[in-house]
Amino acid sequence: MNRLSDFMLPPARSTLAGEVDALFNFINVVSLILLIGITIAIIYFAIRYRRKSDDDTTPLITHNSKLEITWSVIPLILVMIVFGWGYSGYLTMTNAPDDAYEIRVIAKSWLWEFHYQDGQTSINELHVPENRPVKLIMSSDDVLHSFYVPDFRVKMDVIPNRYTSVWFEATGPGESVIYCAEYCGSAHSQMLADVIVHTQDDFDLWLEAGDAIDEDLTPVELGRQLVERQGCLACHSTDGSTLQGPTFLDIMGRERLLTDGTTVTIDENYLRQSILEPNTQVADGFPPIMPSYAGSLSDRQIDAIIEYLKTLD
Amino acid sequence: MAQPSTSVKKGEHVQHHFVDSDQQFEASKMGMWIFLVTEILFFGGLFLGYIVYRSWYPELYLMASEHLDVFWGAVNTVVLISSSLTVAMAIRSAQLNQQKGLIINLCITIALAFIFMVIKYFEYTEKFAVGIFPGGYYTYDGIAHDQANIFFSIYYMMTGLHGVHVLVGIGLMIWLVVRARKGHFHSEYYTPVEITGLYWHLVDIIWIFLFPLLYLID
Amino acid sequence: MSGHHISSAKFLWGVGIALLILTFLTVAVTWINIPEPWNVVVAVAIAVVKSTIVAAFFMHLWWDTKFNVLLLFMSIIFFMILVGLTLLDALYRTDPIPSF
Amino acid sequence: MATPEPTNTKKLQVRRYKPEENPKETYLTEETGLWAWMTTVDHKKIGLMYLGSITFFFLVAGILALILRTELLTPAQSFITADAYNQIFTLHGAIMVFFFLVPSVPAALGNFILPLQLGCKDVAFPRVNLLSYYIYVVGALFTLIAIFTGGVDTGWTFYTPYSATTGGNVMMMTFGVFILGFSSILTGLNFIVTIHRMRSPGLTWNRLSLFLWSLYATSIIQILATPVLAITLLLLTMERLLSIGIFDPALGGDPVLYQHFFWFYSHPAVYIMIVPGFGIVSEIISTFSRKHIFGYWAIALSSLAIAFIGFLVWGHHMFVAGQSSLANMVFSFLTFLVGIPTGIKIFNWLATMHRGSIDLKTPMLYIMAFLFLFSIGGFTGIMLGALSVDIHLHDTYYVVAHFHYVMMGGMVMAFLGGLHYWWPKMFGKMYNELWAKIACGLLFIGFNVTFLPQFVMGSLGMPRRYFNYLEQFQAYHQFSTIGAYIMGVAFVIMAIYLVHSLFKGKQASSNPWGSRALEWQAASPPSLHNYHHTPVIINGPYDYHKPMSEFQLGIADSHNGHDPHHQKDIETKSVEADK
Repeated sequence: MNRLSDFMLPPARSTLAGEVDALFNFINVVSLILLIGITIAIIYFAIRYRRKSDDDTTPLITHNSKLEITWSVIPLILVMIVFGWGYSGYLTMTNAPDDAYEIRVIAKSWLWEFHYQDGQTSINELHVPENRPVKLIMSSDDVLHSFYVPDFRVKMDVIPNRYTSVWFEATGPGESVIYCAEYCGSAHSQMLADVIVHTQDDFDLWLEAGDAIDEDLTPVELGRQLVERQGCLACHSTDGSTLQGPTFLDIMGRERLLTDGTTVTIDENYLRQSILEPNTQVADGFPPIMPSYAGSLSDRQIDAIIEYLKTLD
Repeated sequence: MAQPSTSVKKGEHVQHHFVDSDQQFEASKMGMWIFLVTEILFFGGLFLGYIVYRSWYPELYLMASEHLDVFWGAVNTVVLISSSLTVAMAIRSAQLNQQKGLIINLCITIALAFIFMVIKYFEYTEKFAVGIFPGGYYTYDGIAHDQANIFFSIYYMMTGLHGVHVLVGIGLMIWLVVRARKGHFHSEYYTPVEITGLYWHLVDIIWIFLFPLLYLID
Repeated sequence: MSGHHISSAKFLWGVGIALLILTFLTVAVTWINIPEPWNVVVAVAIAVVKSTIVAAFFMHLWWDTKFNVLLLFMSIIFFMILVGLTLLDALYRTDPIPSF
Repeated sequence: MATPEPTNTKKLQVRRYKPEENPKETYLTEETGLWAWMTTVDHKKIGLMYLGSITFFFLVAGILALILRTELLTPAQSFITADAYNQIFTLHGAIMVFFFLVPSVPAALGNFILPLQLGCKDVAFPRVNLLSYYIYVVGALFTLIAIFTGGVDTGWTFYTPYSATTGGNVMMMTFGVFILGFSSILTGLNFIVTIHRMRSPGLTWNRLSLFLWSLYATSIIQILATPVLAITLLLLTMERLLSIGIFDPALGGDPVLYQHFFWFYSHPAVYIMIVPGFGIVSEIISTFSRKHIFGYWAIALSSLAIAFIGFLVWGHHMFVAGQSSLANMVFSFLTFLVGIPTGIKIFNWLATMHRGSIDLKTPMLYIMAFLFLFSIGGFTGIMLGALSVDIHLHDTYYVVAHFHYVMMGGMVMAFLGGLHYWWPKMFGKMYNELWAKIACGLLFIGFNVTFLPQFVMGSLGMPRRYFNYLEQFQAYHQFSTIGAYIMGVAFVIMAIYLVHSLFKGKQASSNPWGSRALEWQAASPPSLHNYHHTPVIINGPYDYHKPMSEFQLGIADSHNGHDPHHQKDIETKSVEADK
């Protein structure tokens, strides 16, 4: 049973995983037994009752009520067990404990934004404490997304104009991947993020310091890290190839045709404007889909990104 | 059920794969009823939208329905019910071999259907004039509710789709009149009149529900 | 055959007039103020009566094969399934509200 | 149920008619020429035209699938862009579902076989039947136009608000599918009326073949569910055309409501696709076991039960979509109920094989593959119905594998079984048995190699509709791609031997499998009006304990448009037949 789990399921890293995995294994084992039975019956009948001659006669058996009731009732009992088990697990998954630590999640095409209670924010990196229930209150800025952490066995759609929630309690420090599981367009498969589980002390430390470690870095290095961490690379390449947005390669000083027909020369102001209000001056040939970073990047960080972009030529 | 009886009466209207006239008539009527089932569920989707949004925003429906004119809605109801009556009379005429009655009744029905559409036209233009358009194009600010555009989207979808059905009905009636003038219908064969009648009555029934649900919310 | 019932003109006129009276009634009940859920119930009830009359007499269901009646009921039942199960969601959503 | 007349028996003078062997005049030799085919109202020719069309779309969607699988060989981009990938999986899904699976058995095989099994000359409304084919063609044209004028990248589910805001030509596509719905409705309407009104004398409800029962159940779903799809797509079209906002949160609408609308059709549609497959399985198992079907009524009624319960479970596609917990519980509960009639069928089929005389011809091999693969599809369906597990598995490759096991492993296997079973009846030619078995075996292997790894991948957390993926999944994806190519090879082999059989195949006898079902009492291929006599039915289609002579009774009636003395009079007897 554990072998099957290890093979078919990702590591169990939340308190919810145990019950889900148990039911998963139960259904798998029962199904396997039944499937083997059916398969053996098919093969056995096909050999045992092979047609010997064209004049074979067969007995007239139209039905057998006892048999038919048996194979209706037994599966019924089995599926009712599965239903009850699944439902009780679901109840645990939907009712978050009252003392859960709350984090706001905003999904945008194609990145995840996390807001913490003391004003700290992070993009594409969810920091949570271990052994403490965490409740995410989620909403989307554009289309449907779905928050999915296989290691925690949680998933919930993220909907515009509405809040949905999900909760989990991580069982130990480490990193797990967050997927977007509801198809959301071109870079759907790039909409990945990490959930980083800290010990409570580390988590508090992170909350206070935030990206203070950035202070030590040169602007260019900081900019490079931000571009990677903030999800920019999902749409903007650094090697000249065209993704959903224009490439960053050799971007400074370039002449750019906009969708309104005007042309701009790309400078610091244009870049700054494009980060804070991306859809006011959109490059021709690209859809106006970039989410705004206003409020989630400090001035220092924006400057750092611009410094980094200057180095790409 | 097909029965190979020797007493098969073969009218020229009977298609070759049917055994007799009755089988053909019953089959056509059943076919039409099945089609009506699909129509009911087709409109059912819109009614679902109506019900869901009404359950979420009951106050919106109160406010918005005041902008629909009960008087003209009621007049249209009377018009449609009268047209249902004339269609039923038309079928009766066909059953009794009354060519003239059939044609006259069908023509009255067509006239009533036109009256219905004309009234609808004035209702629509009146709303367009103040900016009550569906959904995203909604510009009217006389209703203090965020979802007012949704109510009118539902209103336009329901009445619009119903209107399209009325237009189709008019087309079918004109076709019937043309065929009736050629003397195609008689007591042995009036299937097209019967099944068009069924269609028309359904259009009437849908309006019977639309009228109180959209206009009469007080 | 069952489908060839011929109604008398008098009968058809009677049905038509009954429908017009019910139309007047459904408008008239809005003049007296019936409290919130019941006004809808009354309006829909009158509409159901009216459409039943149309179906039974104008559409000849009264004299028609049972299967055609069954078809009509089937469409109504499945419409109710559509509405009923959707309302199980629409009426019982409890969305969380962020605390900050 | 249908006929109000009291059932009275009456004496009929019937004669035994052996079907004509190798007839000169068949429906294929009469009324030939392109124009005659295009304007034909003959159910057999319309069936073949459908067969041609769905084969074309299966080919197109299959090639798209191979492109997808090839791209997925590597975790990053290899030869198509993300946008192209998204369009291709959308088209693969939409074409397979709307243009292949839904019409495959009812419109193609059903159109051909249904009147033959009823003993009538045509469906009730032959012109409507032709109309439904052309509606299908028009719907297909709209879709093709959509593909070449911007394409569609919404996924076959067209979820709002993405479908309301994305670029491309979504409107044209949804309108095409909207039109297509009417084709499906008209086919269903035609079948119901035909089964009710056009049965041969003596063909009572308890002598209806199980294929007809399954088509009947399917038709009921078609007429009840498809209109809701039509209104859904109409609303979506209006959403793009007029921004009506009912489903668009930006305008105050609710995207989850769209999902209710959509799945109210699309879940029952799963049964539109699979239930006719059940009918084929019953026919083939009984014929090749040469044994009376076990539990006739259990199988017949379970089809109707599935059709009904299938309408109550759509919410299980929305467990994580943000619907209320109450709805989740109810839908999960109802979902499990649908498993019961499905299980009953499987056990009944096994019991039919028991003590039979089993002939492992190609159709039977397909059906055995069906039993195995469909069981896996069913069990994994139970897995996905369990609420807590579904939270983890929803929208992963596990779901992809599950519905491919049901649709491809179940439905397509049954369809291919049916195609091989009725091929001699349709064209009067036998295909090469050896190559057919090889293709069947390859298909079985290729299928499992493709989709078994996807179960593992999915439960490990690989989400579906991903253009790029994490490297840990690469091995599974590569397995999958290899399997897809094996299936491709199997289909190429199949195409070759089937086409070859048309020109060089052995002449088929009227009843090569020794079946008791009515369609095998017609010539192979049948004449333009199916039977030269009106068949009289006094036995069920699975009465293998009775001699063949009792199945060839009929009345030569002027009604058939043929000379009553056209056929040699073999035997006359008088039978009591229910009217």
